[in-house]
Order: sequence, then C-alpha cells, then structure tokens
Amino acid sequence: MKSEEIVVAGFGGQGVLSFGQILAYAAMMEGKEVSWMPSYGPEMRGGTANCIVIISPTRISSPIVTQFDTAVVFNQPSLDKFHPRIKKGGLLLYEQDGIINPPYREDIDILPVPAVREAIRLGKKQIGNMIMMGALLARRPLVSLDAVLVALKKSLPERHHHMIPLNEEGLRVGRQLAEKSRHEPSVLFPTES
Amino acid sequence: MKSEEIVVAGFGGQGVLSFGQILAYAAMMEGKEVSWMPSYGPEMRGGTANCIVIISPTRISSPIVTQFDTAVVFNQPSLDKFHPRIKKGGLLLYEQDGIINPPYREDIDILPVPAVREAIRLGKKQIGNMIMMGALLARRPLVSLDAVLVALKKSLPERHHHMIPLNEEGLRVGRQLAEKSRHEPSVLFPTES
Amino acid sequence: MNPPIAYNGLELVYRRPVTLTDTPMHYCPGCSHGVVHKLLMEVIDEMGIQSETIGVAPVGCSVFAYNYMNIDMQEAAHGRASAVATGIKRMLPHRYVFSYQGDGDLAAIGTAETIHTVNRGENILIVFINNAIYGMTGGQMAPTTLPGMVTSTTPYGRDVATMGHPLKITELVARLPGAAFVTRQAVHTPTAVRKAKKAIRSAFEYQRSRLGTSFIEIVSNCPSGWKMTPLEGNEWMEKNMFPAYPLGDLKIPSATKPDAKVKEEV
Amino acid sequence: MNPPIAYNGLELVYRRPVTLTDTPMHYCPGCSHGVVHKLLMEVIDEMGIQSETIGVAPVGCSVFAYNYMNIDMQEAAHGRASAVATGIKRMLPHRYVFSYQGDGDLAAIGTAETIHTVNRGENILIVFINNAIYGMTGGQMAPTTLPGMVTSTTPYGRDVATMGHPLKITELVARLPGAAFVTRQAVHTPTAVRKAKKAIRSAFEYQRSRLGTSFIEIVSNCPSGWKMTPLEGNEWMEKNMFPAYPLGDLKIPSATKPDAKVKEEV
Amino acid sequence: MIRGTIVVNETICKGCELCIQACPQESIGLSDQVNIIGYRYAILVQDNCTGCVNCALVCPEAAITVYRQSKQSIKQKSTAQV
Amino acid sequence: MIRGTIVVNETICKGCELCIQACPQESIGLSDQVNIIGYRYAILVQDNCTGCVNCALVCPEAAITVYRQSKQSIKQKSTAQV
Amino acid sequence: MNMQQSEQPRLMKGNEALAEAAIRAGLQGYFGYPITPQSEILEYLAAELPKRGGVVLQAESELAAINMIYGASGAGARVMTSSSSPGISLMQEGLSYMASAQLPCLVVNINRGGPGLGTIQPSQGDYFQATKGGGHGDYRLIVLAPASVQEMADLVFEGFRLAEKYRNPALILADGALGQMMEKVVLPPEGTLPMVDKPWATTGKPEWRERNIITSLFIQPEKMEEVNLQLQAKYQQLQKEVRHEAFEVEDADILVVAYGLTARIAQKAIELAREQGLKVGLLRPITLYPFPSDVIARYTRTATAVLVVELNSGQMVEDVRLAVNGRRPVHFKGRMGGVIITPEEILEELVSLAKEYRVAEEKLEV
Amino acid sequence: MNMQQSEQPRLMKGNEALAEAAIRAGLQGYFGYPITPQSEILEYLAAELPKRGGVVLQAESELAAINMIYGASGAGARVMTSSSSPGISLMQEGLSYMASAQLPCLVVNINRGGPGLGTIQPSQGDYFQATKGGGHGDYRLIVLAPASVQEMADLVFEGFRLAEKYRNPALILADGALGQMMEKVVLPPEGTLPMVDKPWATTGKPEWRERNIITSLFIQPEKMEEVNLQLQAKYQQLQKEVRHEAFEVEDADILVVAYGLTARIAQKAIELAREQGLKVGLLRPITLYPFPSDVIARYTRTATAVLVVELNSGQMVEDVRLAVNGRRPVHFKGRMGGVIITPEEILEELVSLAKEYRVAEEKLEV
Ligand SMILES: Cc1ncc(C[n+]2csc(CCOP(=O)(O)OP(=O)(O)O)c2C)c(N)n1
Ligand SMILES: Cc1ncc(C[n+]2csc(CCOP(=O)(O)OP(=O)(O)O)c2C)c(N)n1
Ligand code: SF4
Ligand code: SF4
Ligand code: SF4
Ligand code: SF4
Repeated sequence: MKSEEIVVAGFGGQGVLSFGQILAYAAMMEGKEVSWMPSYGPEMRGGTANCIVIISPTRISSPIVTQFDTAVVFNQPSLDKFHPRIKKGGLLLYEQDGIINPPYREDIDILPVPAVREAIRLGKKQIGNMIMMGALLARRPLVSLDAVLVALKKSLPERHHHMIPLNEEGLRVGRQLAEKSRHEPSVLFPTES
Repeated sequence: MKSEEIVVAGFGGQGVLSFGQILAYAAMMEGKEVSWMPSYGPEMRGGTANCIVIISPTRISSPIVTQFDTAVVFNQPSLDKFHPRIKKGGLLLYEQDGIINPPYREDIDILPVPAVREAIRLGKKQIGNMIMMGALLARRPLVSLDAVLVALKKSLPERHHHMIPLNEEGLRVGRQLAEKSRHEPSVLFPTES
Repeated sequence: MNPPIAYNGLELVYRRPVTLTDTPMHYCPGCSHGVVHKLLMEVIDEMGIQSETIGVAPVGCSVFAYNYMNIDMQEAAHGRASAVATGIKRMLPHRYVFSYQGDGDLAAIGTAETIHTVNRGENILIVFINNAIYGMTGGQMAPTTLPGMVTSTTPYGRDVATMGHPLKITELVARLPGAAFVTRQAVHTPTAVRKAKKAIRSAFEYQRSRLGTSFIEIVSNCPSGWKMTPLEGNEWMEKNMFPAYPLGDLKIPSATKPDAKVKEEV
Repeated sequence: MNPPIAYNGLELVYRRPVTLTDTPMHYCPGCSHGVVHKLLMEVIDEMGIQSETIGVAPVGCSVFAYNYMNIDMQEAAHGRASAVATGIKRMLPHRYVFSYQGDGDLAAIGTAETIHTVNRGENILIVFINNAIYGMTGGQMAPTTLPGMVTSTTPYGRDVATMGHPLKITELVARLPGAAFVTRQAVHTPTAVRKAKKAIRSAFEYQRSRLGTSFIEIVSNCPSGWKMTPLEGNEWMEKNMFPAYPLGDLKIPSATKPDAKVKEEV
Repeated sequence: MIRGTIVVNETICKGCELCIQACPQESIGLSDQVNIIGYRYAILVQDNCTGCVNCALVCPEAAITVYRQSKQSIKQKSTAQV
Repeated sequence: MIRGTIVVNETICKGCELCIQACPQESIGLSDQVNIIGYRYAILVQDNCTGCVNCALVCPEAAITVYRQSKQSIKQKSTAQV
Repeated sequence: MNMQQSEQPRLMKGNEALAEAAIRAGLQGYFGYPITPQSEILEYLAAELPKRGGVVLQAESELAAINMIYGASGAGARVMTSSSSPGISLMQEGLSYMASAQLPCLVVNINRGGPGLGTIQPSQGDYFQATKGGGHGDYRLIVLAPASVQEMADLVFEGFRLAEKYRNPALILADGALGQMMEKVVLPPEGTLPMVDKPWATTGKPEWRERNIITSLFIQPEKMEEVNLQLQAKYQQLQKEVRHEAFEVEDADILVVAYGLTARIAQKAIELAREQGLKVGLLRPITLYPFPSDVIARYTRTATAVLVVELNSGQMVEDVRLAVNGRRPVHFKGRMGGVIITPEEILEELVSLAKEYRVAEEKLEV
Repeated sequence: MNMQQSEQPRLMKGNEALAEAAIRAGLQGYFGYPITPQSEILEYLAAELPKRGGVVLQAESELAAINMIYGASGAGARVMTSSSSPGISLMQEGLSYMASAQLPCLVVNINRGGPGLGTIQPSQGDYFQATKGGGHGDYRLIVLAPASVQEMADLVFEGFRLAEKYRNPALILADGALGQMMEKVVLPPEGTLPMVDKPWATTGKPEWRERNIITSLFIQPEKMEEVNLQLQAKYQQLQKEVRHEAFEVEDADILVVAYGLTARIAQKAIELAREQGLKVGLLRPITLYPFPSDVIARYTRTATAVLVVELNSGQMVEDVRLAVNGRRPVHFKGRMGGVIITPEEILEELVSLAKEYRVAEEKLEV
C-alpha cells in the first residue's frame, strides 16, 4: 500500500478534527506510520477547521502537504478550498447538505454523501461523521472497520460508549451509500495489510 | 611634550570630578587632545570617586589606563589604592588632612599638600582644590594658569563667579606650597606650549 | 455599500456605520467584539472624526480590528496597546487616540502599561473587553476569570487559593488621579448597547476637552471560550459576571466642558 | 564578632543582630536601607528562622543586600523580585520568603509582577522601600516622586500633567484580595523604628500562618538623591513625604492565628 | 401600530439569534437554509416589525438595516383614524 | 538616674548624626578626626547616657552597642537611697 | 526496565508528548503563559502535573514566567517554561540572568513565523536567537532540535540532564508543526532521570554551611571576567555533548544539512534523489548548540558541495560555513514566514547542484 | 554652512554629545528608562528637548519605552530610545515588531558587561544581539559603532538617515566608556537632516487616501513570506551603506579588525608594532550591520593573517571568518566582563603572530 494523504475539512463544530484522529489512530493500530496535522490559530475563529492525515507504510517526512489523494469535506468553503488541491485520480467525498455549487472536476472520483440526512433518519445527528467514514472506507480501504471502532471507543468519553452500536450502524450505512452511488464499486472488505 | 596620564581621586563630595574636568578643559583650550573618564556606578554609593585625565599631543587611544604618571589624591583609601599604580618616576600629590599612613615609595616624586588647612586659613574651604591644582601645575606645567582660570569660569555657575579671584589666590598659594616643599623645585613658570 | 435611504415607503432609521468596513468580521457568532466595534465606528461617524482618530488594536481575538475599522490603526504587541497609544498621542496631541484591549492583554501581560498610562493621565480612551477568558488562544484562564470557572488551563476550575481572585483592574484604575472617566458597561441588550454607546461618545468628548484618560470596560461574552450558545452566554454573563463586575460608572469627570456641536442620530 | 555581654558593670541591652554580616554597608550616610536591613535581621534572629528564610534582593541600591544579610538569598532582575520570590515560595512553601524592593523596582518596571503577586496572595513578605527616587542610578524620577520635586530627569520638577501623579501602589495593593497585611511605616525615629520592626515581625508570623501576602512600605530618605544631609532629609520627609504617604496600617488580617512561641527582646 | 421592516445581510449573518431575542415583536426567526459561511441566518417571520431598531443594536455583525414609517406618515394615519 | 553607655564601631560609622539627634540626653557628638572611610564618627561627649537604645535603633550602620545598668542594681540603688 | 515494556505506543500531539515526558523526567515546577502554537503544554500540565506532585502556575506574562523559573531553579527545583517566538523574546533578559547565575532550567520554544506578531505557522526563524544568545552578554544556551513527536519527548530528558549537569539553561527549539502534529510515540518511562543534588541552591542556610547566593552581579570587572571565563570553559566542555544523525552520508557528493522537521523533508528529498541516482546524504544536527562543526567538517572532506535547508532566511548556514571554512561551496535553500518547504523543492535544488558540480552526470542525462 | 564655522569645539561626555546631536538631527520624541551607563542621555534630553520643541517621556520600563517608540514612529515622528544591555534585552520583542512593521527609529545601546546584571563597566558583549537579531524571526537592525565622542554625535545623524531611508530600526552600539568619557567634540549643525515624508504613517485618515495600518501580523504564511522577502531585499540594498575606516592596511602582513573603543586601542598597538617594524594594519567597521565583508575579503588577499580584537568572548570574529572564508587564518584576542584591553596586550599578540607567520623576522631578531 502506498502512502495516502487525506484532508478532512468543515466548519468548527462538525467534528472534522476527531474524524481525522480516529482515522489516524485506527491506522496506527494496524501498524502504519501516521501523522495528523490540524489547522490551528485564529483563523479558527468563526471559520473553517481542517486536518491533514497521512497514512504510510514508511516514515512520514512532512505532516503538511498541499496536494491530497483524498479530501473529505463537510461544507461549501472547504469544498471550494480543497476541490482544486486533489491529485489527478484522487477521491473527493463531500457532505451533500448545504452544498450550493457542487464540484465539477472530471479527473477525480467524486462521491457526494447525504450523511446528515441519513443520520437524522437514523435518529442521531452525531453519527453523520461515521456515515462519512463508512463511505470513505468503502472507496479507500485504508483501515479495517474493527480498527475504526476501537479508535472510536478510545476517542469517546465513557458516558457515550452506549452510542458505539449506533456509530457502527452509521459506518455500515455509509458503506452502502458509497456502494449504490453511480461510480464503479471498489473493494468492499477491509484490507488486512 | 609626551602624553600625561593622571588620576584624581577622593571622597564623593570632594570635587575630584570637576578638578579633572577643569584640567582637561584647560588642556583642550591649549590645543591638546584630552580625555576624561570618571568612575561611575554604585561603587560611588558612600564610596570613593575618581577620574582619569589624559592630556596628549596626539590622538588618545584608551581613556582607561591602570598605571599613571601623576596621581592627585584627597583621602586615605584613594592614596592606598593608587599609590602603587604610579609609574616609576611619576608624581604623587596628596591632601595631608586625614592621611594616617603616608606613602612610602622612594621611586616617585611625592608631594603632600595641606590644601584644606590653607584654604581654611584663606577663609574659603572650597578653594582647597585650586590650591591642589596650583601645586600640581608647579610640578607638572601641563597647562597655563590662564587656561585653568578660563576653564574655572566655564565650570562655575554665574552666581559663583565672584569667587574667581579667590580661586586665583588659591592657585598661587598652591604653587608656593609646592615650591617650598622639600623636593627640588621644578619649572616655576607655566609652559607656553 | 450604502443602503437605500427609503424602502417601500419606509425611511432608513438604522444602518451599518460607514466607518465600519464591508469586510465580514471573523468573530464567533454572538461575540461582543462585533457590537463594540460597531459602536466605536458609530460614534466616530456621528462626531465626524474619522480623519482625526487613530486606533490601536491589541493581540487577542480583536487583533484584526483594523480590518473592520476604516481609520488609521496600529497593531500593538501583546499587552502594550496603551504604551503604543501613548506614543501616538504624545506625537499627535490633537488626534483622538484609543486602544482596544482584551482582559489578558490589558490586565495580565499589560498590567504595568495599563496602570502607568492611566496614572500619567494620557488623554486617550482605553476600551477594555472583559470576557473573563483568553479567547484567541483557545480559552485559557484570564486574570478576570471567575472563581471556580473551568477553562483550558483551569480544568478543575479557577482555584483562588493558588491562582488568585479575579483582578478588578477597573476598580484599581478608577483610583488613579490620571483617570478622568471610568465606567463599566455591557452590550447584551438594546438598552445596554445604548448606554455603552453613550459612554463611548462621552469618552471621545472628554478627550476633546483634554480631561485625561477614559477607561471603558465592556463586560463581554465569549461563547466559544465559554462553550455556550450566544444566548446561553449572555444569560450566564448576567448571572455570574455582573455580580462580580457590576455595571455602572466608577468615576466621572468633575468638571467636564461638553462640546456644543453634537450631531443628530441618523 | 560578638560584643562582650557586660561592660564595666553594665549589661548588654542592644547589639547588632547576628544575622547581619560584619561587612560594612555601602549605603550613603543616613540612608534608610541600613536601618531596614537591620530590622529584618533582628526579627529573623528573634524568631530563630535564619535557616528557614530566603530573601530576594532587587536591582537598586539594595542590590547588594545579600552581602549584609547572612541568609540564603537570590538577586532578581530589575522589577522581578516578587516573581522570583513567587518561584521560590511555590517550590519551598514551608520556607519564609521575602522580597526587598525600591520604588522604581516595585512600582515602575515591576508593576505587573507586584500587582499579580499580591493578587495571587503569594504567602510572602514584600518590603517596599519608598524613597521617591531612583537612588542607584543617580537620582532620577521614580513613580513615587512628589509633584514639583526636582530630580535628574525632572530638572524643572515633576510635572503631574505630563508625568502623572505619584503612584500610591500601596493603596492599590491593599485593595487586592490576596493581600493579608498592608502597612506603611518609617524608620526615622526610635518610635518609628520600633513600630516598623513590629510590623515586620507580624508579617513573618502571618506568613507562618499562611495568611497571604504581607506588604510593608517603608517611607525612606535618600540623602544623596535628595541632595540633603540625613537630618535635613528626615525633616523633609516628615514635611513632604508623610502627607502624601501617610503612615499606618492599610489592611490587617481579619483572622490571624498568632503564634505562641515569641522570644523576648534581647 | 407603527410599521417598520428590517433588511438582513444574510451573507454575513452568523445566526447568533441575539436579534431574535431582542425583538419585542417576535418578528425574527432563523432560515432553514445555511448561508455560504455555514450558518442559518435571520429572516423576518412575521410582518409586524415596528422598526424599533433593537435587533440592529445588538447585532454583532452589523448585518441589519432598519426602516420605519416616517413621522408625518404616522401623524397622517392617526389623524385619518379620527 | 539609670546609668548606661554605648560603644560605637567607629570604623563603620558614617557620621550621619541620626544617633545624635535621637539621643534624649545629648550624650553623642561627632569626632574631629575622620575615620578610615573619611567620615567624622559618633562619640560619647557626655557621661550621662542612660542606655535608652534610641541611638542604636536609628543607626543605619548598626554601629552602636548599648549597655545598661541591670534591673536589680537599679533596685538596689533606689533602696539604698531610702 | 519493565515499565518500558509495558508502555504502549500512543498517538499524541508533540506538545502533549513533551509535557507528559517532562512529568516523567521529574518536572517539579512549570511556570508559563499561553501562546499558540504551544498552549497545549501549559494546558496538559495544568491537568496532570498537580495530580502528580508538581506545581503549575499560569504567570501574568512570559517575563514573569522566566523570572519565576529563575527563583524556582535557584531554590533547587527541576523547572520548565515554554512559549513561542514573541514570548521567548520577552524572556531574553531573564535567560541572560540565568546563564550568568548558572541556573539550570528547560525552556521550550515552539517556533512560529516572525518577525513581529507574524504568523502562527511553523518556522525556524529563531535559530540565531537560540544559538547566539538573544540576550545581552557572552552566554550560550544548550539548544536541542527534535525532529519528531518521539524526539519531542526524548529530548526533554536530555534537556534536563544537560541543563543540570552544566548548570545552564537548555532550550528545545521546535517548529510549530512538531508541536501541533500527532504521531506515534513511545513515552520514556518515569524515574529514569535521578535528581541531582544542588549544594548551591537557596533552600535556607543551615548552621553548617555558608549562605548561598544566587546572583549575576559582579561589579568588579576582574570578577566579572572570571565568571565569563568560567562560562566559556563550560561551553568548551559542552562540545563533547554534540549529537547528530547522519543519513546516507558515506558516499554523498552533496551533503544536506538540516534540522527539525526540515531534516525529515530533506530526507524524503534525498530518497527521491537517490532514486534518480544522485549521491546525496543528510546531516541532521540534534544539538544546535553545541553545534556539530567537527562532524560537518569531517563529512565535507568527501562531499563536493553542501546544501543547507532551513525554514528561515539562512541562519544555521552561517555555522555550517564556519565549520566548512571555505573548503567546499555551501549553498542555502529556505522558505520563510511559516511556509513549509516541500521535498520536491529540495530535490530540484539538489538536481541543479548536481548539474552545477557535474556529479553523477551520466545518470542525469537519462 | 556658517553655523558649522560658528561651532566651537566642546568638551562633552559621549552620552551628552549623542543627546545634543539627536536634538540637532530633528529628534521629535524620546522615550526611555534610566540605566547606567547611559542615563545622561535621558537626563540631558529631559532638560533640553522640551525647550526645543520635542517630547521626552520617562517610561515605566524599557518594555513600555520601545512600544511607545513603536507608536510614535508609526505616527510619523523621528524618535529615539536608549538603554544599556539588560534594558536592550527587554526591547527585543518590540524591535522584532518594529522591524516587521518596518518602522524607523534610533535605539542606543551603551553596552555594559554581561551576562545578567553583570557589571556597568564597558563591554562589547552585545554584538550578536545587535547584529544577528536578539528578537525572534528573520530581521536585522542597522548597527553603527562609534569610536569617539565625535562619532557618538555624528552617527546619530547617520542612524536617523538610514533608519528612515530603509524604514528599519537603527541601533548605535557603543561601550560604556564611550558614553561616560569626555572628549573634544564639534557638534554637527542643526537642520542638516531634512524630515522625510511618511505616507504610510498613521496620522489620521483623510478622505483622499486608504487607511494606513501599522502591523506585523500576516497570518497567511504566503503573505508572511512575502513580507520576509521584502525585508531580505531591503537588507541586500543596505549593503551599499557599508562604512569602515582603514589604517595602514595597504602593506599590512597582519590585519587587525576591531570596532569602537577597541579599534582605538588596537590603533595604538599598531603604532607601537610599526615602531618595531611590524607591518600591521587596522580595519575598523563603522557599520556592524551591514558588515564590511567585501572590504575585509579584499584586504585579506594581501595580508598573511587576521587578528580580531573585541571586548567579548569572540562574536564579530565569526563575521570576519565568514568574510575571509578560510583563505587566511583568523585569530582572536579579547577581554570580557568590563575589562578594557590594553595596547600592550594587543602588541604582544601581534608580535607572537608575526613570529608564528615569520613575517618581518629579521626586525624581530633585533
Ligand atoms: C508576547 C505574547 N504572549 C502571548 C501571546 C499569545 N496570545 C495571543 S492573544 C492572547 C490573549 C487573548 O486574550 P484576551 O486579551 O483576553 O483577548 P480575547 O482574545 O479574549 O479577546 C495571548 C496570550 C502573544 N501573541 N504574544
Ligand atoms: C532592566 C533594567 N533597567 C534599568 C536598570 C537600571 N537601574 C538599576 S536600579 C534602578 C532603579 C533604582 O531605584 P529604586 O528601585 O527606587 O531603588 P533605590 O536605588 O532608590 O533604592 C534602575 C533603573 C537595570 N539594572 N535593569
Ligand atoms: S473566541 Fe470568544 S472572544 Fe474570540 S471571537 Fe470567539 S467569541 Fe469572540
Ligand atoms: S543613593 Fe539614596 S538610596 Fe541609595 S544608598 Fe544612597 S541614600 Fe541610600
Ligand atoms: S444578530 Fe445579527 S448575526 Fe446574529 S442572527 Fe441576528 S442578524 Fe444574524
Ligand atoms: S547613627 Fe550610626 S552611622 Fe550615624 S552617626 Fe550615629 S553611629 Fe554613626
């Protein structure tokens, strides 16, 4: 597996940073080299937040890159900002809700995900991110679902552990959404690497 | 004339700094290169004050030297401190009043001056320093008396100018004291250089 | 961009002050900074002193104030805004000068500059935004943080035994002879906003009359730092901040020479 | 060197404190610094706490205090003595810690450290020597310099309009919750000296009882800076300093747990 | 009743709801849509605005412009009613 | 009258005269000689010192040691006088 | 020891790893003031250190913090403070005082882009300030430059060890990215850094010893010069503590010298260059002071040219030039103001240098 | 002009000559805090400047002073502050801000012996701080080094000129002796340094122009890098302002490089050496930044060896080595902590170097 450079971006409250952390932690547990680099500082004031996650079989040189294999975005400004920075042949996942001008590039794999809508349907807005995660892993089997769940446990405070099953459900839903999307389905089962 | 390196030292209030300034100013007016370097800082707190005056026909390299051609001292601590730092064949003038252990060196020209006593006799304690100056110039004709008087005028605030004649008197007395001192008399009239 | 002065038969009664630039502000939703910026620019509009006023921005969330205020401005080092303002005022005594500072900036690292600027009675206005927290750096304890209040550097709440009590710098400042006008205001309700604006207006007029330092504390919210919604924040502020920092004038000029020329509100 | 305890039939009633070293002090004749040094060491002698006390010297004429006080001492950067004392006390909470500072050190460059140290209620003693001038550097204006007073940086007298009024930092400090004991004393007469010593003694006892910060201002003379004889200086001090800096307690501990073990005066 | 209205600059509104609370007429609410910077924004939800300016005063973004019936038109109306 | 006396460490005395002013008995004066550090120093000029300690208290150099008649010796004396 | 084995790798921010490592290294007192991008250090310690027997105090300023450190260190404690560029500038007087009074402490500078308020993005612009002494007078700090979250933790131990061994402030200089990024880290075990005794500390003077005095005032020039000679001798001693990492240097035609994150990026570039058949190697100073001059001199005997890469306008390059002393051309490539250089940029530079010096030409023709 | 002729030579302290010169150079605002050995500057200005239309304010600290200077300079005024080593350390953050915001001002450092509180005696220990940037980030100060009371006055004009021309803080670095000593000085006439207009100054925004903003905050790295590139370009420009003085360098076998008072002492040593037949010359940098590297490189083509003399542990010697770049051996002789080196010490060094490099041997046999 080659190294994967991912950006996760959205508004402050949307949990993009922990999305990236869960991904990185899961990968670390599977023996990969990982780095997680958040955007920080006053641009966060009422602005967007993002983090760069790099997953690699070998030592990572710089945690900060400007071109990405994969972008997971949760709002319009982030879409506009990172859409052009995706490498040719790369992957773009985005939350459909609140996107006015959708992406246009032909040379990348684009997957809109109605995560918020689905989450509300499932009755817990919070699991939207896991739906997104499920969709991502369907397209890019970077880590196993099990690893993600362990990571999730780690990141959730005890009192929220009862929500793990619901999140598991979210991951599954996400995967399904990815599968029935117009693009050719990719590997369905998590890599064992 | 070779360059002359002089130290003037005494207690804070004894006017040693202005003694040095008058000397330097007078020399400057006679076209010499001069430098005046005071001791400064907290060692002045309740301690001794001194200044180094260098008079030279050529540019002066360092205003700070550790060996002196001439030392003019006004108290015991200064005598003890600078007595050993006088160059062989150099000159030591000191105020007699308050000196418990007089200097002993054989290889320098030593001239005790009862300036305070004489000043009190003349009725103005303040002119003690000019008596000292007169004695100094008798031994070392560094500058003319006229130059000293001009310098004095410069340094004295207007309201004290009436004291100039008295100081002139002091200079003369000092010169006399120097002359009738046990040592072989040196040049009596000021140099015109 | 000027709004139409009439809108289907109705006339314009309130508009965004012209001296406030069109740049959208970067503050969090509901943050008091925006309101205070607005009031300052309204007063400058009304007094017509845009060309005579120089502002000093602090280091804090309002570090970008100069992006929003369409006047000459300087951005000062953290805590030194009042020293910078002093430097400006001493060189341009006929200009209106104000500094705009947060509680960390003014009451922690800048304590010495604050005290001495006011003690010298520098003829400037100091606007002090007290939100009881370090907003910009992510919600650390401020000198004005309330006892027991949880911040990122007081995870177990501010312990007055080891971290001291909230510092009421405004009360200290009010005791300094150089202080001409010292008041504590808020901007969480229309009434409060009206009062706060009046205070700012007076401060500029006192400066014109060379009365000394005006010091206006605005007890503010920091929804992000407090981890509350703006409405929750305002409520919490009334319940907890106001008792500790009671609103009102702490010092008003003995002899004020108020200025005749006062424009009508638009 | 210990004096004989009896001297032709008379017995020893006063001696130089043993914790004061034999090194002659460098202060100018009649300077208050010497008296205050002496009192501090007397109290340490009487309480028998030489081995438990750590002092902090400032930058100022008393920078050499550690040459005269035979206790562990640290010499702090100009204005930072109270921060240094804080560092020591936080690491050694069972030690007695005091800082000794001049008006320039404590009330000018060190203002922020002074205010915040007291506001935190650091359990230390701050001795504040107010001689209304910068002695060590040769008599420049201090924050406490009186209006109209001539110094080397106010050749035409302190002009309050441009240089501000004397800063009464002790009054400010007294308002801080962290302050346990705040008093203003002098050492120009035997009675004053006795009072001042009592204040110092109490401060150390309050520190033992962990009551918070004790702050003792000593209104002092600076014959050299003032260009007066010591006697003239004391007279001038009574006439001019005391009205501006009235002697007496500004704040005394509400609940003091006084310590039983109090030694007899020698 | 005095007629008034507000115009909200919805591109800069951050949906803080301070105006909603400040409005004595309960004329203001939030949109369902989010704007370009991701916030639901203030909109008039009732046509009973009196142009009291309260909302505009508390708005941190200075996003609200307020219009009101002119004084004389009010007078006219009232006289008319007589 | 209670008998006392003082011993002045004349090598460190700076002749500030504070003790002279502090002495209620006017027992102290300055020497004509200056000491090694250049100051005229305090000396007893009358034999009427009561050992009241005032001079020592105000001395900035802590140069003064004070001695006084012991309490009982005072008692003895007074009784003797009866 | 077995703690070590029991220790699982964690995913941690550099700032947090450093803070946790400090606790495990026996930190007794921390005094600091918030500033991005290093506030996590204060925040982490505020939550953890008190529980584990240490003292944390949020100071009113960096100025107060460094002087509290002065007092606490003088009292014999193992102490630390941390800040970022502007805050470190405010500590310069205090650091000069501590170096002069010979007080050990650990200072952390999570370097952001300057000058002025600048940007909060990563930078190496404070190299001069750290290594030449930003404060007044002749003194040096011991300067350590981590290149990974793992080293952020490890070098804390080294920092305390050196600071206390030489009675001199030590400084960890790391760019903002190293503070903010998360990486795998295996934390060093607790209790591996024994407390050293400090007979000089002001802990209260017992009968049996002279009083201890912590001071930097030596009014007599002769005495002050003595102190300075002591310091200089100490800095000589320090030379033996030089640490560096070498990567593919043996056969290198071009030697790259870089530290911190930049070194990692350079290493990536070197891997790419090697793929193109260029003989390039990396020398990474871990101690910036003492500086590995001899090592660099040694390796440059074989190399044709040297390339120094920094996130500044060229600061360490001066020390490299001094080490190379004209024997080889020394080139510089840098980015400033918080911009991170990419492996590609460095590769480009390497390729053109290879051309310029005609090394491995044939390969380049391909 | 006739003022010049009318001007009599005076006997003045360096500090006072500098202060009077500043007034004649059009000083509008001075903000400072007392410290030995430079308090006379504040004292002189407090007495004179207000009479002559300027503002003097004794700040509560050096920290306040440098930030008042920031504001005053940003308001378009010609401003100055002065201090000595510890006080200058407290100004480092402010200086970094001013360099970044491109604000002109003149800062005077009457250098005393450090580190720490140190001694108040003369020193050159702050060379690194002055020339490499004691503050954070990539910036430089314009640094001028007077060697006489006359130059203390003259370089004030040069300092203001350069500071305003390049919108950068300028610093006069002089040891304590130059500040305290009295020498003959002919003061430069008033009004020879015209006011430059400062369209960037915050004087109040008129209708007809955009608002002016003085800031050093550029949160976007790309923007911050731009600013840095501007600064670097400016520093390149500065190279053409290099000033130095050469003494008997043409035929010199040994080139002595020294600045300030040390250069005068070295000159004396050189005179003595020449009497002994040694071919020795002196290169005195007057601008320490920009540093006369080219000049030194040029003269060292002919010389056999170089001797750098400083009142510190060896700071400028690094810049000399960088200039010489290994072509010639560079030796160092220094004293520290306020001790003044003597001509004899330098002479001794010169003689032994002459022996070592077998220059002018026959003469030495005599
Ligand atoms: C010298 C220095 N220290 C610390 C910082 C980091 N810093 C930036 S803003 C700030 C405090 C902000 O709090 P406050 O002043 O209350 O303003 P707010 O953000 O709450 O409006 C701090 C500590 C800095 N930029 N410079
Ligand atoms: C940072 C710094 N600034 C200035 C000085 C110079 N300085 C030494 S003592 C002093 C003030 C002394 O006055 P004060 O604190 O009142 O003590 P006093 O000498 O009167 O007892 C100053 C300004 C210094 N040493 N360090
Ligand atoms: S962090 Fe607080 S102070 Fe800063 S913008 Fe947000 S709400 Fe306002
Ligand atoms: S200068 Fe003043 S404070 Fe300093 S020792 Fe002399 S009298 Fe005391
Ligand atoms: S107050 Fe302003 S920002 Fe807040 S919701 Fe209303 S219009 Fe929007
Ligand atoms: S008080 Fe002390 S120092 Fe002063 S004269 Fe008397 S004995 Fe001497």
